[in-house]
Amino acid sequence: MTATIAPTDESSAKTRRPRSNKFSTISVVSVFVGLGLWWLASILNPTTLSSPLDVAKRLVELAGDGTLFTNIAASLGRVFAGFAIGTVLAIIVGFGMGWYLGVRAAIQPWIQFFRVIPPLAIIPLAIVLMGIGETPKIFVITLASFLVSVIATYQGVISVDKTLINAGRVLGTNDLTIFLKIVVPASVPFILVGMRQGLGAAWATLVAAELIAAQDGLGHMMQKAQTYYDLDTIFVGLIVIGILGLLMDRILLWAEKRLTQWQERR
Amino acid sequence: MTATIAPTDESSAKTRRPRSNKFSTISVVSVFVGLGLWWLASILNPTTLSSPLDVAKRLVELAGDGTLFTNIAASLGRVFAGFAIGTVLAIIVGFGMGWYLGVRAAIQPWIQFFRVIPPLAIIPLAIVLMGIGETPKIFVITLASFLVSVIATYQGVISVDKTLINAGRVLGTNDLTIFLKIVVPASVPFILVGMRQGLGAAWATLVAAELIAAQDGLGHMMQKAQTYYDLDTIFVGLIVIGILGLLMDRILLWAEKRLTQWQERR
Amino acid sequence: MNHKIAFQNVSCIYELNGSSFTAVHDVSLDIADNEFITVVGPSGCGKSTLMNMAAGLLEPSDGRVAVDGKTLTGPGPDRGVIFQQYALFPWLTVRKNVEFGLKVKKLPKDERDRRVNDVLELVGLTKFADAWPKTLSGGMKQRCAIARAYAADPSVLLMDEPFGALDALTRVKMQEQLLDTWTKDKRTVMFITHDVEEAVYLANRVIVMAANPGRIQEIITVDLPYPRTEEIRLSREFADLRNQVWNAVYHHDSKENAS
Amino acid sequence: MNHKIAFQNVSCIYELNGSSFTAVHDVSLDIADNEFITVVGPSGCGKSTLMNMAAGLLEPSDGRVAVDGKTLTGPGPDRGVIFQQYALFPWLTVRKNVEFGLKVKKLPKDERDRRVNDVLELVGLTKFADAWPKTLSGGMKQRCAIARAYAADPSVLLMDEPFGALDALTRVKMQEQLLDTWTKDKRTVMFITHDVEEAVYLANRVIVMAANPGRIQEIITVDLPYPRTEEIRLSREFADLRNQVWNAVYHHDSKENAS
Amino acid sequence: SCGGDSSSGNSSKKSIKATVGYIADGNGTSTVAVADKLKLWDKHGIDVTIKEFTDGPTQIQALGTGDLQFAYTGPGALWLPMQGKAKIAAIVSLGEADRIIGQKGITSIKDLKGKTVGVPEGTSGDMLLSLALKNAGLSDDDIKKVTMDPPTVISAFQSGKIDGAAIWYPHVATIKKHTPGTVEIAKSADFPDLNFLSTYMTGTDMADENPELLKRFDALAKEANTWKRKNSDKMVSVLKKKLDAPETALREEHKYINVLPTDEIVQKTKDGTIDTWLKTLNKQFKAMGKVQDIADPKDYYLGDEYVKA
Ligand SMILES: Nc1ncnc2c1ncn2[C@@H]1O[C@H](COP(=O)(O)OP(=O)(O)OP(=O)(O)O)[C@@H](O)[C@H]1O
Ligand SMILES: Nc1ncnc2c1ncn2[C@@H]1O[C@H](COP(=O)(O)OP(=O)(O)OP(=O)(O)O)[C@@H](O)[C@H]1O
Ligand SMILES: [Mg+2]
Ligand SMILES: [Mg+2]
Repeated sequence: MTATIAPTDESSAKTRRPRSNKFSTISVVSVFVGLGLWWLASILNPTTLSSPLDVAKRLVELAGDGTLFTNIAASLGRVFAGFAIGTVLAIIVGFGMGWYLGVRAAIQPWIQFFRVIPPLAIIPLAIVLMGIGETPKIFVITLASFLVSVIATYQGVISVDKTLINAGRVLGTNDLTIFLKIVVPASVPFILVGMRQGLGAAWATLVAAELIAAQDGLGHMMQKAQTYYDLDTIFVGLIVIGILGLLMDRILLWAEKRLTQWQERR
Repeated sequence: MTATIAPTDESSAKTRRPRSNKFSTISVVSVFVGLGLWWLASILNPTTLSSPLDVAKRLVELAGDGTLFTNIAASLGRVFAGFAIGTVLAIIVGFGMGWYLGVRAAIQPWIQFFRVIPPLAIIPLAIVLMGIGETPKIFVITLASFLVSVIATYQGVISVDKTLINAGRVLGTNDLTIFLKIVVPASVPFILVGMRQGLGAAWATLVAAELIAAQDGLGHMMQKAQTYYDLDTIFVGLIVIGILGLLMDRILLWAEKRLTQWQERR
Repeated sequence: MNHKIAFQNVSCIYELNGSSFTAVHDVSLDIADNEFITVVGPSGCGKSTLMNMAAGLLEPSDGRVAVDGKTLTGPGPDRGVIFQQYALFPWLTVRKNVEFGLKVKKLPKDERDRRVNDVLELVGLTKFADAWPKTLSGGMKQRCAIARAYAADPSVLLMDEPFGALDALTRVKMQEQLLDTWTKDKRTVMFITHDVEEAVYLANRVIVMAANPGRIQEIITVDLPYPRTEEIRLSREFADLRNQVWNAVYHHDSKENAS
Repeated sequence: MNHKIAFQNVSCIYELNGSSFTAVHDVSLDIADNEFITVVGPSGCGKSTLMNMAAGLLEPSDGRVAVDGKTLTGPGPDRGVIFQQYALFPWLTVRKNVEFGLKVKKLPKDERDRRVNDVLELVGLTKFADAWPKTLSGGMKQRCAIARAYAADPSVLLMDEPFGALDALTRVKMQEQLLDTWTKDKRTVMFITHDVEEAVYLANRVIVMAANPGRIQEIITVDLPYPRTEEIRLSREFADLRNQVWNAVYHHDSKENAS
Repeated sequence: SCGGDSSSGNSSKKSIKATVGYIADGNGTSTVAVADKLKLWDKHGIDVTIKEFTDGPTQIQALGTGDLQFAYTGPGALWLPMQGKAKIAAIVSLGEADRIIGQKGITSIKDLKGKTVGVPEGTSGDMLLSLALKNAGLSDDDIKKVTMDPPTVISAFQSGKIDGAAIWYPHVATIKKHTPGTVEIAKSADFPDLNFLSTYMTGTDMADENPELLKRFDALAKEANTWKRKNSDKMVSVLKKKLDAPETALREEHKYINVLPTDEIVQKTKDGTIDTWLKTLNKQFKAMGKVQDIADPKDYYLGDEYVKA
């Protein structure tokens, strides 16, 4: 009946450095096992899977002539712009929905509706309204990350402990301040979930966004490679997107750790 | 300095029926305003937008000869299977990640990696591994909804109030029971956010999934219509998907209301 | 003497999944300006509910609550509230929690710092000014909540069992301090406690509530002079009043339980 | 008499963002089987921390805690805990909260029902058996938490200010009840309180703690017979012991504060 | 004559299981639609499962995994067999639907200089555009070429966001309907060298591993082709029944599909004409950067088997 004492957070009575080392070790091992499996699979399915080696070679090639970096820069710019706008909008709209019943009533059906619409279907409309420049591309990414994270934010807002809001209200706080100083920090855990998911959605939509008359970008690179069945380049694209997404996610995780150190958790 | 008394939940000291009526009214008005805008836009852009009337006509046609229902049934089956499997997996894996540091270390990099990979890019792999039957289609949908909701579940698990877990532990609860009886209910708000987003992702991935040699389904219907630029049918598809998504989301909302009535909220 | 807070035939009915529960029934009570009112009564008799209505956080199902003659429509910084459950902002340090109300009031930085340091000193949390609430012990959390309410310097203090989690010495210290500032600034105080001695020691009038439904059982005027001293606490009059309140709370209660 | 709980040179250091805080320093204490120990001390002196280590929820940074001679590795149902902050499961009704530990123990349904009804009766929550925690008043929540710990019928009870939010009458009732079952079943009880009178009234021994760093200041044996009656509470010996504890807690404290 | 030959030979044999893919447009569906209608599968001893796809590459993928035995693809995918990813089993038709169009006021390819032109990457339209530009003495760099998928081309053109487009019927008809004044400035027929072949492809080892199945399928393809050629007027209604697509669009598409007589295909295979066509396409693919080398059509066109079947 004796369980081990539960892992505790940084404020634990025991220091946790050793655990952190073990953590990284497991991650690294897991990544290598994954690479190994990929390599094995690529031997079994040479037509559909590039081998890690070929991909690495292609990566070096693409990096060597600079095209990779142009494409990364273009995509990063789009993802970042779309994600930033989408997140800010999601927080504002999510608050509005959580706070004002009228706003919730007016917006809810539309959000639920558009959330299930594939981004590809939005593209023709975006072109007509916004042309073939950067605007529609950023718009599609914005939309995707907005639609994902607005739900999380909204849920965060309605889950805020009522006594905390009351505590703010009795100190004379107006709605705006309650939002900024209580609802936002209290729903930070939810908002960060939303942001992390929104970021995923933003990257995943990138390829669709760059269907819109893009001349550069990782999605464009992959689409071009796809029509030429250039597996190596497709895999380079996937891996670069994956790694960039992972890095941005790490930044969010780090931000989360900083922003929620007040939280008591396991 | 006098603010209005905040809207409170069902346990409020005032009954809220009138508010609920107003809520529906606003929603309905909002939907009609949206339809009006669409109709206006369709007059301005006849090539890109079908008018609501044409779409309604086409809907009746497709419903009349039964094809619509066959397609709906096929798609619903796929979405439902993928969503169900994805959600169950997400809850299990999310728990594992939140609870066991080793699991978190091993899985985290992969989840972060795949979350940013567009579902379109997974399709070739799915075909190689699973052929062209129902399996790869359901797999792609499963993956999409899993990747979205696993993050939410994980966050829910690590956000569970430590004292509640302690309260369970001192009553002699083992890890499994703590998970089932404390962590799961306490993170229900998070899990439900995840499920709602996962559902969105499942529907949004449907079209991509039905790229894999589908003989039926709404995504298939839309793709076919696309080769003939049959806008009316595409819009019928979008609207049916939207409405089905909305309905399923309502069911989740209803479940949420039932499952979290213990929660104190505004 | 004009009425600072007036409850006029106030009822509060909680509606929950169809069934309803009368937490407070037809309460009328006038609290004079500068009056120190304590509220006692058995657990669940509606003390917190009554206070929440005075705070403007809960709308009466019937009747009205007026402050300075105006019907209440919501909370305001004129009425400081200490909640039964601390309600500290977990994402702010002790200092930031206390400073919160002052920032809302847009006080200048140095004025804020001065006041925060004063009240932290008062509640003995100076050393923990930069700690997160999660690192505080139960009593320290409560002291932090008290400091937050004091800092904003409201003209009405609504306190829900504020000294409940404090050890005896701190408690006495806080009582003295509260009476001290009250005699100086003459705020209006509504103070909920489950300690009959504390209720008598602090109050102009003790409101004794009864449960099922929550209502006022008796109002006992405490005709003892301020400042209240240890001497007064040990006096015959004090003992009599304490017994009177005790009987009002519990004699009635036991009668009811028996019936 | 064998030792039920043994603290051997136990220290607890909280590490937080680099800095560290010694909450409990080098505490050694043996609690005999069937002993009733109360712990008093100023707010923040490490009472809860000490209890959490006995519960197995916190690992000592140094030293060891043993129960029945075995070094503790985690919590178990043999030690029932009542937390300072209720810690009710908000998604379960009062009845389900109380039943929780019994379900864990896999007791049959009718046995569970019987026990739940008994303890709910005991704490006076029978009428609120099907209410959600959010609809309970502060005192009712605390009574629910007490009921939950009692229901599981543990051989050790670790209670952190369990009667803090109760009104006087309920409090006395709960004290009697606790002593009553303790004399019958002879559990081991470790009971934290900030009420010196309560500490003396209940205990075999009163552990007086001091702060900065948290440590045992003095152990005062209460040589009064059980059952403790109103008579004993009014006796000279009782008054003497109360003063002794009071001085141990606060005289030392004021000295330290002055230094 | 060949058809009768094989059918009488096969009907007594046990049928062979096969999965056949098609793309749900008029041209892509024609063979399976006719085979269904005439019950040719039974006749040629193929126990068939028909699978619908939306593009060629996915089918080629499925060929590679053995989930699919025969795959219909348009001309845009022909470079795949040239790279050894599949083999051509049968010729289906010659497409003549590709067009280069311009907004009102643009009259020739030269007018596109400096203008924005939308094109679905790697398609026959893309190939036509490169050729037309070269013919007019321009290069890809002289225009602003933006790649987009077909529905996007339509919206972009209609809303005036692009000045020209390389796209095909029936999309051209859609655009013309909504954007009066649209001009066709080049068409596939302008380049007789370039023959946009639609084909049935099969796995790289089909000829070695299951020659009997290949033979039966080729025979079926021949018979279906002959029927299509003979009953061109009935094709639209046959397709409409199978596809449930808008009739006008099918009719529009049908106008630009050239089904060669079976005999002519056999003849052109024997005399190497088709090999030449494929080589020309191969060169074009190389110019576009899709493939590195010129492959020998003998290595990927199973013409001999087709002739014999
Ligand atoms: N949100 C709610 N929904 C339904 N009933 C409620 C709610 N809040 C309180 N009640 C009920 O109203 C009654 C009065 O509650 P209140 O909190 O005012 O009691 P109290 O006098 O403050 O008790 P205590 O001294 O224990 O804090 C209680 O019986 C409680 O169960
Ligand atoms: N998680 C934590 N991180 C850092 N410091 C902590 C943490 N928990 C408690 N402390 C510190 O440890 C000391 C002892 O805390 P503890 O809760 O044991 O006090 P206590 O004696 O129970 O006080 P009270 O009577 O007010 O409940 C306090 O000074 C507190 O600030
Ligand atoms: Mg209360
Ligand atoms: Mg404590």
